[in-house]
Amino acid sequence: MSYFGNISKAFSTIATGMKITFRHFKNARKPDGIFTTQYPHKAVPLPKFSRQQLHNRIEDCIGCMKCANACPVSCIYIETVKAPAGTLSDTSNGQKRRLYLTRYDIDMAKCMFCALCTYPCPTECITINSDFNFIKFERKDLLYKFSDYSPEQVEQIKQEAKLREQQEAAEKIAKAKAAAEAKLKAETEAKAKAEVPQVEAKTEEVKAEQKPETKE
Amino acid sequence: MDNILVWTMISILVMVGLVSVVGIISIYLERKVSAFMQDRLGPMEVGFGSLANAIIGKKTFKEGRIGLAQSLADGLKLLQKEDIVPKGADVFLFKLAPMIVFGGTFAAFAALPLAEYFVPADINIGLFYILAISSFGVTGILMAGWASNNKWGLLGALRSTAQMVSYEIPIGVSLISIVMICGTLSLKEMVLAQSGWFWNWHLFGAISHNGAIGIVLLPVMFINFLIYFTCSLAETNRAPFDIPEAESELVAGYHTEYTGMRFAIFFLAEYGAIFVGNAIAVTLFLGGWNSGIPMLDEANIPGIAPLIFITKVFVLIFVVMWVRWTLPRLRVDQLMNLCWKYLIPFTLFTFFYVTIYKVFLT
Amino acid sequence: MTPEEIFDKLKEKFGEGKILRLTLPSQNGFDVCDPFIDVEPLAMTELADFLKHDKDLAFDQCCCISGVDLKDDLQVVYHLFSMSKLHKICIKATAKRDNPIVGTTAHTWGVANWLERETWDMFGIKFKDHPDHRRILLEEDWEGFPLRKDYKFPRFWRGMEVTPEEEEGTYGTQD
Amino acid sequence: MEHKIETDFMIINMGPQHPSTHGVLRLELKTDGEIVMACRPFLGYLHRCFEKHCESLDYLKIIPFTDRMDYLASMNNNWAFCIAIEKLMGIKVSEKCEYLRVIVGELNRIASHIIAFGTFGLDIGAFTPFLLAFIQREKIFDLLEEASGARMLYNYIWVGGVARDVDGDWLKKTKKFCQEFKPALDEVDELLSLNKIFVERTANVGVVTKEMAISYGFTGPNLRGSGVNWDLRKNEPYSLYTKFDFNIPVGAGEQGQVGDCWDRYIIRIRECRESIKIIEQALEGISLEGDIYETVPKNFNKMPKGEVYARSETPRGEMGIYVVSEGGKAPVPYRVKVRSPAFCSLSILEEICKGVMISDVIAILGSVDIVLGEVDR
Repeated sequence: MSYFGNISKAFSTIATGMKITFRHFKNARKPDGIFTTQYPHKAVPLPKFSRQQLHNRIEDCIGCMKCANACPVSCIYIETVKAPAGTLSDTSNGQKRRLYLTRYDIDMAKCMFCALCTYPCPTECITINSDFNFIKFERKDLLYKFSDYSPEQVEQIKQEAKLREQQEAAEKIAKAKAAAEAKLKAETEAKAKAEVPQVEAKTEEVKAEQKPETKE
Repeated sequence: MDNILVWTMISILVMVGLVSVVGIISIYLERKVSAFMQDRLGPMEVGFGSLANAIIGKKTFKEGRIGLAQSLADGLKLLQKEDIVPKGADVFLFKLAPMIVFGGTFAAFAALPLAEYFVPADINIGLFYILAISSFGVTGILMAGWASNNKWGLLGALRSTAQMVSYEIPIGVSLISIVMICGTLSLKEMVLAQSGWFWNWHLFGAISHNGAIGIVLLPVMFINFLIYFTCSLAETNRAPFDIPEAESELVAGYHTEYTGMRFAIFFLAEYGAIFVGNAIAVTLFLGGWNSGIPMLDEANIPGIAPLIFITKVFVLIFVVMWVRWTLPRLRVDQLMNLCWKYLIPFTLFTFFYVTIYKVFLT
Repeated sequence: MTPEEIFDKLKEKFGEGKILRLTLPSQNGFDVCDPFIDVEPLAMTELADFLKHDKDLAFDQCCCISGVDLKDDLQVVYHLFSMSKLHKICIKATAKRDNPIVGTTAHTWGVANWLERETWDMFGIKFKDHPDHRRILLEEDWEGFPLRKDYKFPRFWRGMEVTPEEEEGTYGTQD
Repeated sequence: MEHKIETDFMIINMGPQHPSTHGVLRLELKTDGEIVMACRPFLGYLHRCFEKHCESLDYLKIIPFTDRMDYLASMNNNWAFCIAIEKLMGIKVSEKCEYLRVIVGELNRIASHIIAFGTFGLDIGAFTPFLLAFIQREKIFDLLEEASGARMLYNYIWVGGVARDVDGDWLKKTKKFCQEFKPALDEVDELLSLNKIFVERTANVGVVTKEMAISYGFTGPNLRGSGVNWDLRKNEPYSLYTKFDFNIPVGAGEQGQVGDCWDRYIIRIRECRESIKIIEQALEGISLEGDIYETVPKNFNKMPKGEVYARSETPRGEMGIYVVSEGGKAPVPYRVKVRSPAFCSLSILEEICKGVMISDVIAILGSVDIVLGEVDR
């Protein structure tokens, strides 16, 4: 009798299902009967290590470019200018800072929240925190600028650095003039070096890499 | 005479409001019921206060609201939406279709007996009128699907037509049994026949007509009621028979291309149709405005009769929603299968049973 | 069956002209690799048929078909597995870069149909007698084959900018 | 001249924007009324050329990109890729890391199966089981977020280790979840699996025979649904799967023929139970001592020359990663090819969607459980 069997099966399974949904309907009045929360009023706390937003403590950053190199989507932009020794304070874990960070931008619109940049940081200054409320109405606002220099200051720093370089070069030239002719070759090299500040940044980076790693 | 005229006028006005109010309340209920069944909260933020504030441009968000004005706010939002007519659409039919669907539902409301003196159009063929006018809506649905020049819409409309035409048959046959017992097509008289204790309701047989022997009709009346209820689900395109607008198959079926207020009208009409379908079930099987306890009815508390009627209807509407949020959807051929192989034979069986009862036992 | 046995069996059936050589790990300059057999590309159709239907071989599952750009040649790599005999082999068919044609295996394994279409889409390797030789992931009118090493990304396609220009002066442009 | 009166077929584009194509897939249906005469899938709407990306990224940087292939089972994707690279480099991962990988991998498998059977129910029209199951998925995501920091795209399993250590508290929470999950799954099972309407809709629909399944590259739950007892965790064990005691559910045609939609559906529900078993055993076995970064390579400058095809069992089936390394000083792979299980499973659609109804196409598509992120890559 599959005809009546079908009917009875339909009735019994429908009844089972309706019993379950009614149980949920009834339990909705109970305190743990409802799973969702009314969000702006009640929020579920995020775990401590939730990856939401990148942050850089600029006062600890040494501008080593490791984070920028680790980023799969290249969303960290760094520009540095060499600083004279002693002008910048040390980082909180005792590393020397030798570079003015004229630019440290993170494009959160590009960021893929993988947190790969936070692992190689030698001073643990770039972190990913659980602040998820960074909604912006315009895309350009998602470019977070961490550098604490204003554009005028950046300009000033760059000019000062240029002056300093010229000065150093001039000093060197003066020294070189006083020195023997054999040093003439080295002198031209220094000049070439002084003309391209980026190259110096690279050498600085190499130095930073040679230091013993504090993490991992 | 004057008294009746005044009551009729009032009841017509009430009915006009009732259609939209019923729609709005049902939509809110649907959202809350579905939310609770799925362990969710449902609409919470928009209370009447915050809606009023939003209209005058103030933002207020407070905890502890239960979102009573949500469907009203949705309606206001839909009113402001752009009215889009697709490029290849038959503009006249496209615009006419929601009106016809809504008109069909609204016209059916006219004959609903909310109370003894609360029948907007007390016609002696009330049941026949409602059955006829509520199937008028299918024309509108077919129009909507065809005119919107959308293949999903057309498929939905054709499915809808096939479904409605088929399910008219078991509905008609199952209701004929009641008509045979009562000997009338007037809804008001049918309700009056069920007054008194709740066992007088037709769901429990024909006790009010033939005394205790009417109890032999109890099983067939139960079957009739179940069949009618199932068919009314199908007539109003509700799950598990919502194949004309099955959103996982046909996107949205016949109202795929409708936006803004036209869509809202389809929506209201759908909930209006559910109300009508269940109101007939209440009228015919569950005693209409009778509370089932004679003392309560005789107390003559003003306004209690319509309240009882509407409460009963909303209990049935809750069941409709309960079914929807529990069951999956049938396939087209299975839907037809169910109608022609299961429902129609059973209604025919009950019809013959009632005939034999009518001939030999009364 | 071990790769050597498979190789011998194939060689016996098809001859040296079609079955070229067997490479095992730490051979031919490979430090790590699955044992693979180089074959003549156009022999692939009959070879696949034999590999699947031979009782001892019974390679019923075609795991993966990948294209590889070897700079001078284009290569199609078939990873085959036998669910009944529990052995596997890798077959490589190397075709000339200027006119890469490989015999299809779509009639043997159902899945090869799409995998070969993907290889055509990405590498421009033609499959002889393929039943449905169209692009699969890219549009029909896409120019070039993206996974070839010499592929240049187009700036525009159908008037849309598909490779947006990088912001000027940013770090990202250095790569 | 004789004229034959012919009714015309209707060509319907199902997708790319359609509620039931699980992403942006377009099916060109040639229909005769409700009957589908032919079905042609069009892919590529989500194509991001993952394989091309890989050719310019370090091995470690590729892992976040693997997350985005099968975004419902990112852990298993990470894992699959790491297995390939570890095989290439000859790294043996510490036992603690393997345990962690098994736990998060199986948790993610459950989360993915919940989507699979939940949305399958949704396609058939049952909304409530989907959301009731989703509650459990949220709980899994809370656990995985605590372990890895992200809810869906974890970047957790690294080459040679895992990204972050867990504490005893997390293990306790996971254990508690395992206990709570079982009755919740039973409830969904009871609500949906045997429902008459659901059975009518799915049994005897989209039947894939054993031979067809193997030929069309079905793997994972789809293959097992067709009655083939094959699971890479059991038949070609990787990681620690030899240590655990678990069963492999195989479709038996309980409601209809072997290999129909219902079989493929029920396999996933049963697999969730087996996964819970594995997690519970792993929680017993894990010890919290040991360094998770021990075997993580510092750099990829000395890769061996070679190629490797490694396969592992993701929730959708066998994910094969074919990596060719040039060797020497190149820190980027020469070629990475992903054998995506959903891509291969989808190729059968053309074959089995002949002469079924439109509603059945939805059911078949839902039961095959595709993720377009993985199909298109």
